[in-house]
Amino acid sequence: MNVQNKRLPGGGRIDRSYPVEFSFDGQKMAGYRGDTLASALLANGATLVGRSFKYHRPRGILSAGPEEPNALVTLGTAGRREPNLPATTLELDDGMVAESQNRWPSLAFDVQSVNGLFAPFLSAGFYYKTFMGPTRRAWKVYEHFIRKAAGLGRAGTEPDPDRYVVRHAFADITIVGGGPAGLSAARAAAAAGARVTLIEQDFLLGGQLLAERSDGTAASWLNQVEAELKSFETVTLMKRTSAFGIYDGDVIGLVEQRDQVGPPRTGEARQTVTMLRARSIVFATGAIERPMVFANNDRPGVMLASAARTYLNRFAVLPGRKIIVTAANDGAWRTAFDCAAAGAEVTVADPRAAPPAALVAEAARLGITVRAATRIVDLHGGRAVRGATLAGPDGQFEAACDLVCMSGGWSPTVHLTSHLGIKPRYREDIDGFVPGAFPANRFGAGAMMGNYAAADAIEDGHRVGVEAASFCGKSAPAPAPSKLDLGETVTTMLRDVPSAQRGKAFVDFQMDVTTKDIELAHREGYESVEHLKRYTTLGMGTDQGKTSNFPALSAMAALRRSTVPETGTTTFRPPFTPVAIGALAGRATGHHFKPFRRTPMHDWHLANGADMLEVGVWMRPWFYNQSGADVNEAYVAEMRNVRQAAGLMDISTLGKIDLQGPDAATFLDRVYANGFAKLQVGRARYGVMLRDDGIVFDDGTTTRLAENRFFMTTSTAKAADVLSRLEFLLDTAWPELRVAVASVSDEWAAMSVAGPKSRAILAAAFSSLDISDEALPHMGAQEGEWKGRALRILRLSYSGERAYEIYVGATAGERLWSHLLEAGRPFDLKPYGVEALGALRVEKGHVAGPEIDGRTTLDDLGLGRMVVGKRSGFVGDVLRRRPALLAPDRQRLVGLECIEDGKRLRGGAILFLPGSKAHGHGRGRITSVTFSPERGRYVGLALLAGDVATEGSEVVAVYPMKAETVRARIVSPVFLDPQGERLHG
Amino acid sequence: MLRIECPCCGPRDHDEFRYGGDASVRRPAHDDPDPEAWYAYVYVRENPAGLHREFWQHVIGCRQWLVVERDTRNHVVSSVTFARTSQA
Amino acid sequence: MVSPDFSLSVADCPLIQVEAWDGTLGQFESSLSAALGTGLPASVGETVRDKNLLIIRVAPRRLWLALDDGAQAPSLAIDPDLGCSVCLGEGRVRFSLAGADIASVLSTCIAVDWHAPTSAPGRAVQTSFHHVPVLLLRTGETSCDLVAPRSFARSLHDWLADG
Amino acid sequence: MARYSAFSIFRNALSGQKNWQRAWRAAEPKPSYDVIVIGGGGHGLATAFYLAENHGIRNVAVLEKGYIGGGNVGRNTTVIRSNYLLDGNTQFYEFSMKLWEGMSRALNFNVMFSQRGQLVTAHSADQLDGFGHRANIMRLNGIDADILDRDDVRRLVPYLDFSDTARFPIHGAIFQGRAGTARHDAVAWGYARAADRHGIDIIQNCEVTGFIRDGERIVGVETTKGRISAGKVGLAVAGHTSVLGAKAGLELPIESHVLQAFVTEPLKPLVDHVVAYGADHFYVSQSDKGGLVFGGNLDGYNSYAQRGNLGVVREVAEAAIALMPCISRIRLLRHWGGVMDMTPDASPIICPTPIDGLYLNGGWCYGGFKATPASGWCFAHTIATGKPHPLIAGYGLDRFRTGHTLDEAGVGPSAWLQ
Ligand SMILES: Cc1cc2nc3c(=O)[nH]c(=O)nc-3n(C[C@H](O)[C@H](O)[C@H](O)COP(=O)(O)OP(=O)(O)OC[C@H]3O[C@@H](n4cnc5c(N)ncnc54)[C@H](O)[C@@H]3O)c2cc1C
Ligand SMILES: NC(=O)c1ccc[n+]([C@@H]2O[C@H](COP(=O)([O-])OP(=O)(O)OC[C@H]3O[C@@H](n4cnc5c(N)ncnc54)[C@H](O)[C@@H]3O)[C@@H](O)[C@H]2O)c1
Ligand SMILES: Cc1cc2nc3c(=O)[nH]c(=O)nc-3n(C[C@H](O)[C@H](O)[C@H](O)COP(=O)(O)O)c2cc1C
Ligand SMILES: [Zn+2]
Repeated sequence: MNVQNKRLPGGGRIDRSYPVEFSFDGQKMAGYRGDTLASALLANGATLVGRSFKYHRPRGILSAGPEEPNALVTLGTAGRREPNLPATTLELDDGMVAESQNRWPSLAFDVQSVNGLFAPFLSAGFYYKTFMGPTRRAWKVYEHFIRKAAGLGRAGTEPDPDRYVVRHAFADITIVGGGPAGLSAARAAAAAGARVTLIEQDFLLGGQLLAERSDGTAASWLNQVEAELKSFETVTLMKRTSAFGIYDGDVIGLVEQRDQVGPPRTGEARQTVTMLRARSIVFATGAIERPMVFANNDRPGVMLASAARTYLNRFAVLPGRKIIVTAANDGAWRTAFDCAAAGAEVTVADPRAAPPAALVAEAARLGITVRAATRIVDLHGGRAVRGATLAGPDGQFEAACDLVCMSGGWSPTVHLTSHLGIKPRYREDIDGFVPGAFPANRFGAGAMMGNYAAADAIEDGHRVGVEAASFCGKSAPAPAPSKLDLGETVTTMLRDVPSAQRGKAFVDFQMDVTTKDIELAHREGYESVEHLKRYTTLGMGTDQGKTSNFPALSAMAALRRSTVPETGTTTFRPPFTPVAIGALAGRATGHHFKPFRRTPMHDWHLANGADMLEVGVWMRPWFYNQSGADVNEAYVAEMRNVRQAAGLMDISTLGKIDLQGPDAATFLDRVYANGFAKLQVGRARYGVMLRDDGIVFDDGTTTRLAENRFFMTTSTAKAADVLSRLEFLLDTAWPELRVAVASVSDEWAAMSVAGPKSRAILAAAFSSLDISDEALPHMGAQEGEWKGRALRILRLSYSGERAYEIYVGATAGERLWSHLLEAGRPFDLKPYGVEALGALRVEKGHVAGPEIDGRTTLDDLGLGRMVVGKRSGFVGDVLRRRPALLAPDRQRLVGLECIEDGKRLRGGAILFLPGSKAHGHGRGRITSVTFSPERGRYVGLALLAGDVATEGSEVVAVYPMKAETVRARIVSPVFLDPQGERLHG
Repeated sequence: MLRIECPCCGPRDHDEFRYGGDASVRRPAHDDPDPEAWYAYVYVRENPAGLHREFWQHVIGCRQWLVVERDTRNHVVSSVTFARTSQA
Repeated sequence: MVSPDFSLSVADCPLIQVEAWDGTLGQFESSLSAALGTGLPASVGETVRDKNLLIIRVAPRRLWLALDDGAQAPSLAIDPDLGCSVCLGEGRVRFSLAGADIASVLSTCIAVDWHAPTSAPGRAVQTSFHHVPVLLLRTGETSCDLVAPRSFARSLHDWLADG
Repeated sequence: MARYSAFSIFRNALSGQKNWQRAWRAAEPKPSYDVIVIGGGGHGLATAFYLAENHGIRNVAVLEKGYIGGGNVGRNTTVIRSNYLLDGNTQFYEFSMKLWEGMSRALNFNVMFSQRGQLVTAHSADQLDGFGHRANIMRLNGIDADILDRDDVRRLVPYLDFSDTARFPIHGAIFQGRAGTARHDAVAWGYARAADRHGIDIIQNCEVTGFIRDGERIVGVETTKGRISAGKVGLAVAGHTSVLGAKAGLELPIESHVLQAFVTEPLKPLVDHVVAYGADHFYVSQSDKGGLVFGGNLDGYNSYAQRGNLGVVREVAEAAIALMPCISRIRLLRHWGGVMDMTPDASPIICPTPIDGLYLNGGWCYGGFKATPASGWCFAHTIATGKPHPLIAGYGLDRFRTGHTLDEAGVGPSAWLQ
């Protein structure tokens, strides 16, 4: 077990009464509750924690937040394996097992670090210039190796066993950021009477105040405000929660991490995504410190100044004993002060000629060596920094060190405010980008507006908190927050001009982009920041360039001899920090991916050996096991039984629509291609609807129940579309028609009894009803009651047999189904499934989905005759007459009969004329097939070019995927009972 | 999520609605025989980068067809009315 | 699913939908409220309870008459020149939810603000539950009913139950 | 200008990469050109290149309002396939596939065309039959295609959901081995560099704001960099076709819609093919950098905003996990949107226009990246000769009047449903 040799005896916000064990690359280490993995690693003296993307350079911990480019680790194993996690954001958990990445065989010795030697060749975009030969396919080979070398962590391939939840939430005001600005904004808004949600990604509130001494004025300010906020029950504090994106409709995407300390409660979500709809949003997201750019600035032991201070004051870790602080601004000096006070030997190298006297005096008091007009030009050391070469007024000199703290100034965190396309605005005095104009309901405060000092942030936050509240109509007086002065002097930052006379000076640490790469991109004309990004991959890593964006574009601005605002930034996109895809899906996984739709007879089907089939979201019986060993055996048996005796089919999935009103008949007359006005009460009619473009939309039957009342059925697939279409026409096109349409699809259980014995079965089942052919002829309808439930019997046939569609109130569906089977047993009534249904309709030549494919017209489907006489004025009538839709060689419906023994037809086979070469698109295709017990061979429906579709002649059906070629004869699509005697007999 | 304020149900996520496309095109009378009129109605679109009058049906709600005025550049909704009462 | 903080039960949902033609709404409403002997909810989302009948306005010209279980359906003779009615009671189920956790359970199902006046007790909200249209009836401080299509009922129940 | 090769890299490495030249010149507009191509996307740049390469027309300018490749060519999911069903589409996209196979060498720019194979899962017997039909058409047109059963799929991509909790179980798949991906930005840069070598001016930050007419004929354009006259003008502005069409007085059957794309953090190789989910809207491949690049369905309403809504982000995530459960713990790094010109039949419009001197190349919907080389080739031919190239004969503007639409999906004229 390592000792925490860098941990200070006292101070910090860690819970020393709660020691925690974890391991890193198999090595056991200790830390405390309240640590991050990063702070614990530092406490244990681990400086080398990762390898870079391209050159596999050794890397340490740069930051103390989500901007971390280097310290990425993998947690978990198997289904729980999660790569690329910044150690700086991981709340230390007892038993945590972390692995470093992108190295082999080990972090200390990584074979691919030889890439470093090839660095001269691996310049930005080198791969665009080579790997093109010797053959066209060469890239396949090179790519194999390139892919292996690229990528960072390795993901697991097993399913994720954990649970996620997506929530919907609402608030008056959402405040993003729990630093001084956000806290004081929340306090003000709550006091004003608003419902407030405060979002903080860290597991502690306080933001940069957490970098202050844990026993100082900042801490007491924090405690006081936090207590105040907890006293409002209108305030929701969400810690461990990242606002990952702002979306249209003022929807904020939040992802919340489960409290990582302590074991998960069973069934508890690992992460929760919240879709928060807020009336007003306050952004208080702070600022991210910029690195400085000099040779070998990526060595382990180089850290952002504010991060070092955070490790010292928040985590009681002093990451170095011999420290160089280099910065072009006042803020970073406070790191030097605190480190010196903690006992480190500190040198400050400030490029400015004359740093403020007050700072110099304080430094002297603390025994800090101050070097003005001095900057670092190079660093030494491999896996840990050992020393620096500095350049000062009197030339270059060397200095030993084990930690370098740098600050190139700050970049306001304007990611979220840019998500909705509002371009950030350059603010000269802070040399940084702040949010562009806000819409009336959004506000910004504190460092993210460029108002860096805590005192200003607090004042700022209070002001916008009040404004946001009054925007939401809440304006109770809000007392001013107590003051906090950290004695910060925030001077204008002196731009850090990237310099790299020798060695590699990194701008994007993770993507290994150096100043040389930027120069090359510029030289080759990739000088737009967007080209720079795409050519060098700058800012495209897991950190999305949070630290590299500004240094890079200021470097490019310098090369272009233009200004930073002219050069501009790249586009900020969600998510602000990466989000697990599982969290976005929440519980809509596995069976819950899409809801199931079940018919009233569903359980019966399962209990009686049905093999079920997904049809859209519906579950339908495909076939019944007792009918045969497999589907092919079963469907033929079920077909035979329908033709010889009778079958029972669950057709509850049909779309069902109730139409009523004085103008219902007129309406139907317009929406169907065939007429309905003259349909008699008590009769049903098959109808076809067209789209406005004249293509067939859907078919079904509609029954006239009364003068002003109709009952329409649609195909299962189109049910919702048809209803919406009817409503559309009534609401927008013909509002004068007095018609009401309502879906009754769920209202009715529907089943069809088909077969020669169907009437006898109905007679037995409904002794009280008269279902004689006189009372209920073909296409007739009857209404009645069964066991107190409404009952409708329509005499319709899809199979070509005498058949009845029986509709009963859904709650009685399963009872009636069983009752019919009971009554039908003497007549061999057996259930049949979707496969047999399809086969029966093919034998009868009825078109369905495969023929109504969204490209066929009435005439193509042989239904042209439905439009009798000079009928017009129905939907689609005009455009269906377009020349291409009337062309004589259009493919139209024919029947095909296999004329080669032992062979079969297949749907999807392409049709050619005998003797013609099987090439191209053929003259048509087979759409549906079945084995026909009637004909004793395979028959099928096909769409075949009209100019060759003459009955009696032959075609060749080619199916290359099975190397099949079979001859077929063109026949009438109606293979069974063309006169329709069975319907009556 | 766009938020669309249904005149009778209040503001809702747009996935409660079904999109119906450009509402500025005029549907010819049901018995208008002119192919050009139907061609224009079915196919020709102004497709403005800016204010767009469009149909939405509150299909998982009151089922009313609505006319929404929305800026296609930033999705700001400026008006929502019932299709029945709004004259296109 | 039953826990001290959340309970869920399912029942049938007798229901009649009535609708007026565009232009005849006024007459339709007066004759309907006469027939029912009660006032009607003025706007969509409002409800009126009369004994064992709950009247809900689900669209400008559309009302649902929901009957408590076992209650006798009112006899409506609607003038075909004013409007029409259709029975929807077979095709819907009614989930009854109650308990202190109800708001947080619902937040994982529907995008409705539990604290908004439009979903206060006595109000009705039609919304989407996992892509399925449901009607939320706010029955109390920590209770509500969800009226859902029967064919989806089991899926939605499973979703609620393992919430 | 120096050729790119391993040797040139070596030589430049020794000279500290100091001697590379610009990939294309920073050109400013001349007063007049033989041909002006509007739009510095894949299609516009390819068109310019083939105008010079195939037709010897070198006095050409490409005008780009932003930076080249900043449009859809720079934000698409890069799937390249030639598995089209309908006569006209099949041949066109296969011609494009053949051009892709030679592109890197033709341009002397490695566009990293990676023929890793694409598969689309089938979730019912009927769907698999449909794929059979498609595969038959492909084979009969000399295009490679295979039909896989459930076990084949499992062998190829074992990480998909083969469990019994899969909502839509996998029955099989259709597979095209020659399909794959390419490095999108490189396509734009490669064509730009190759066109530039022919002396073609590529002019960035130059937005076309109007057209100059001489009577009925279009003889030039107004731009943010002034008036430029031209013998012929080719329009290749993808999502903005309607905006410029309106300025020219074209009536167009086009709506602009946004499609989102997504990328995860960089990972070691996990997804070796292009995999598409046949039961819903999701498809994925892995970039050479290691990110899983994926996409889903349109946002579903007219949009000129290059961003999408959160609802679709969630739907795509749900579909992703339904197909490959292991993606659940992988983290989304970034997502964005692109504005596309959707047509009523989801097929492109590429033809001479009723307006003299104006040529149209648009309506590529979400499928135009794979078409880039063939589109440029055929559009260049059309501009040069004034007559449509035979391969695009079916892509005329008049087809909606006549009814000769090419609707692969068969969903009808609602653009947002395509
Ligand atoms: C998210 C997404 C995923 C996609 N996935 C795929 C896929 O996997 N496979 C596939 O084949 N296709 C895909 N596509 C479609 C494909 O990207 C496009 O069809 C194709 O890129 C369009 O051609 P283009 O490259 O010329 O368009 P663009 O790159 O958009 O070029 C048009 C150019 O015109 C410029 N422009 C516009 N207006 C003006 C003006 N007034 N003046 C000057 N210049 C102007 C634009 O700035 C732009 O640069 C996808 C599209 C999107 C959005
Ligand atoms: N003296 C200087 O030069 C200087 C410069 C910069 C900052 N500062 C310090 O910075 C502080 C400014 O206060 P402030 O409140 O404006 O900034 P802050 O950095 O203190 O607070 C911002 C908070 O927002 C959180 N956050 C950011 N993005 C988030 C997201 N997407 N989701 C959830 N949480 C997110 C961060 O975790 C952080 O806690 C002061 O303490 C000041 O001392 C000083
Ligand atoms: C195929 C492909 C792969 C991408 N990979 C990454 C990536 O690894 N990291 C990243 O930050 N962005 C990646 N992007 C997204 C781009 O950063 C950028 O968002 C996209 O090109 C749209 O441009 P815009 O965001 O500037 O509008 C990728 C884009 C595409 C098309
Ligand atoms: Zn509504």
